[in-house]
Amino acid sequence: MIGNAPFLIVGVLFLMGLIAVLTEKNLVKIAIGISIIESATNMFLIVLGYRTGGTVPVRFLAAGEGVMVLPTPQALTLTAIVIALATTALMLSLIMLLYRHYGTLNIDEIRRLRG
Amino acid sequence: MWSKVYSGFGYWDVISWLIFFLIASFFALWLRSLGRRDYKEGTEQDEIYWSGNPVPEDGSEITVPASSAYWGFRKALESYYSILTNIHSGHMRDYVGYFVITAAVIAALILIV
Amino acid sequence: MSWQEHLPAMILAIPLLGAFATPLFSLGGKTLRNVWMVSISFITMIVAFLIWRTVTVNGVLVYVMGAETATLALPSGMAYPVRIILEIDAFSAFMALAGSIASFAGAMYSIHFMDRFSGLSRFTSLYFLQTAGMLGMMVTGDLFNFFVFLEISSVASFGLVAFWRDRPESVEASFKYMLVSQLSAMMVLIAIGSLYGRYNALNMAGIASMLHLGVVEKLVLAFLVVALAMKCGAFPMHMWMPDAYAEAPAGVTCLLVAVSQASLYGLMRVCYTLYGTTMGSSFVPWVIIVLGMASMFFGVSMAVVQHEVKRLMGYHSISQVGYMLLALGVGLLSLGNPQTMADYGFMAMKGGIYHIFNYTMYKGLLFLTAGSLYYATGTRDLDKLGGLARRMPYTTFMFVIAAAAISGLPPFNGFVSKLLIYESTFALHPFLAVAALVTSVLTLASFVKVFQTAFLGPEKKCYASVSEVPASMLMGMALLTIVILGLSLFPSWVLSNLVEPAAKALVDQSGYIGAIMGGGL
Amino acid sequence: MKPLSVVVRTGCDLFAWFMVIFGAYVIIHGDVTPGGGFQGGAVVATFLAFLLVAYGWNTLKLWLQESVYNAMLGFGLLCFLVLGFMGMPASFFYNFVAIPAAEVAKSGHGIIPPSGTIALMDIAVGIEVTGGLSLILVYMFKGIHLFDNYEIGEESGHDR
Repeated sequence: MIGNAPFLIVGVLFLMGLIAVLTEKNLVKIAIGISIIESATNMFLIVLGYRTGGTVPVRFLAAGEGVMVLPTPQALTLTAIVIALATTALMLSLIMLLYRHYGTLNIDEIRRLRG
Repeated sequence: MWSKVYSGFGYWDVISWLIFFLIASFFALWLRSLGRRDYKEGTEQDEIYWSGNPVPEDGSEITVPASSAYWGFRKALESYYSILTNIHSGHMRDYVGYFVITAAVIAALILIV
Repeated sequence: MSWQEHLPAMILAIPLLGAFATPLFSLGGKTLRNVWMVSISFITMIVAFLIWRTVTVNGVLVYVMGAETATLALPSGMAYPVRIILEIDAFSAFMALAGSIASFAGAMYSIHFMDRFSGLSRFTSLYFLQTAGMLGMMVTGDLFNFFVFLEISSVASFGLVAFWRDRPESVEASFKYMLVSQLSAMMVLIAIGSLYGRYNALNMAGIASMLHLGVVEKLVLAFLVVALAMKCGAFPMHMWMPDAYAEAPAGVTCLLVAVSQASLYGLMRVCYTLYGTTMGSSFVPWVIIVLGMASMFFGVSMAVVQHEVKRLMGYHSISQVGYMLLALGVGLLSLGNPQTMADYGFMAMKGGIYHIFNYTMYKGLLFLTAGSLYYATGTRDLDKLGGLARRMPYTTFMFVIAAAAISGLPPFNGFVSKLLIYESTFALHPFLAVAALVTSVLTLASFVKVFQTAFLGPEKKCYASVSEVPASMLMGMALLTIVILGLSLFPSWVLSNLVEPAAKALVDQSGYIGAIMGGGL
Repeated sequence: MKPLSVVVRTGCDLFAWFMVIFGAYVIIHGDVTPGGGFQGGAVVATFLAFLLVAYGWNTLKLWLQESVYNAMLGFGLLCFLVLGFMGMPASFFYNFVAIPAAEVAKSGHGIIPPSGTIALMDIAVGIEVTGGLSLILVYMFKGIHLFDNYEIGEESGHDR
């Protein structure tokens, strides 16, 4: 049962991020919410990498100590982190531009495109 | 290459349509050639009639703007369109909310069905 | 070992090379960069064409990156393929062909359209990155790579939508798109991770051969369907689409149309190939049909009342995507049943796939003509435009062709695909066909409005000095016009050579699996 | 941004170059230890962040050569792609430098098999990420003052 605790944390983190995105009014807080969701996803991938009885996928540590787990989830997580970094940087730049243009960070006022 | 496209119920043949258009355009040109050519250019016969008023110089004063097109259609369906424009509120929270709600509904239904 | 083996890698490597070498060529001045942009996208188009020809002759192409031989499907010592695998069947090749044609037209159009703006080196790089991401989504055989390419194309499109950073609306549209898109991307990643956790594989063919339906698989399917339907603009999640399409520069919008088709490709790949007949119930096909119906109808009814030309066309994109979702959903519904498949299912799929190609071409052309209006007059508001037909005869001509094609007027290609969709969906339920017809009528109505207000009517004084757009922009539009006319005049050739192999490849799940797995794990 | 106190500046002088060396270490050993091009590049890029925080923009802009970072960005990306192309007769991204494991065992030198192009690609990615992240920092900082020089007009879409 304790093995499922990480998945629970992933779920809680994801929901926290979602609630932040759905209820916050400030653009920066929304960006933080998206970052929390990304962290939850990365944690999910890392947790998936562990198999019962496996060891870390580092070559000299694993020698002769049983089976090492596949390093694929680590590679996936790293790629996801790189992508998350790119989007976070872009998102913050856009927030900065939005603030310059609209003079506010409140999403209730940034809605020129409608209808 | 020029054969017909069978759709199971009927077929579509581009050649017969092209022939139809040729015949139709022939008739149109023929009717046009029956018109009179003896109007005098530069006289009153050549001018625009605008309900007896002087015709404005600038064309923008006599065009119908796009917002006025299909005014009756929009007026008749006003309640429907008020709902639709309210959905497209331009509010990011609504955008994300519709997405999350759709995902949640479909994920719940797929487990039940 | 022939050069044709390396074609699948080339279709990704060439746009990437284009993106990465652009700063180098920008040092040589404006002309060199423009030549570079056009030639690279032209070569990409040629490669896509060659791939399509190879696939029609030789069957499914498999490419394994980093292996000793490019076609090695099962690396020695591994129980299943873990390398970066590209797998191109007829459907992928078909989509890549459509996407690369749109990319080439957009590139040709952009070199003059973007002339007035700064930062063009970055623009060119982002344009090629987006092309590479789009083509990567279409040719990859690996779920995680699909996610990576999805993100590459998404990030590039956020940057391109916000390219006019001094327009508040552009930045706003880009941010809205980004918010929804990032959420959906994370859902896709969680779905892919769950599949990896269940089956220890990321390869689509590998997972498809092992898949058996459980709770996790059902949730994964729901997540993937919703996220990818959002990316291609299905009804309740479509709000980003008119914003982003309207605010992006015109050449980019032409490419964005193709990118949304790549998401549609992903949706179809997941439904037909990954799940296929293991989907069990008919719930997901009906979800896709209902999403398609809703986006078809609500999209067009919003479009009728718009008065900004690119926004109007953006709403039309939603309704056109609805047609494809409807047709492919009907095909999915009859997937496990050979009787209904032969009766109407296959016809619906042919209609839907034909519509994908048609839609990419005429919608791209429509956005390019709207961009020409903006380039010539400086406004996109239909209330202000008027009487431009005398000033811009070529643009008018091409607009009329594209508008007739999208409204499904008889001699044009839009009619053929719509006819196939009407008749096949009628066999499932008459209501579907009736709704599709009503949508078509409303489409015609709104394009009559655009034509009448922008091109017809008396000449306006403020546009007395307007002239036709430059030649390179006209060439970009003319390319798409020629493709549309070709699709219209030779529908039976297109159907039997382009569309039918694609539809067959989409239905043939075991063929896709067999090309990689080579007869079991 | 104003320069900080002399204590901070001295600390920065000490640690900024240390971060560069540490980042280079992470990049070069990317194929055998946790880390790699991206992580190491991110560490190296903190160099600029250190200087920006400690010395302020006015001092930094005298030292800063944006074209260097642009060149690093382009050079790293092109190196990566060219390394991919060089494996071409076999397949794209083929590891053409790697020595087969059997020969490594025969030679008896060391226990870590050489990783071939993976290490080279790590270095290429490291160079690219260093340039890219530094540029992101610079551009985002400049973005704060982006419109200070001229008024934002009505919606234009014409930035020249």
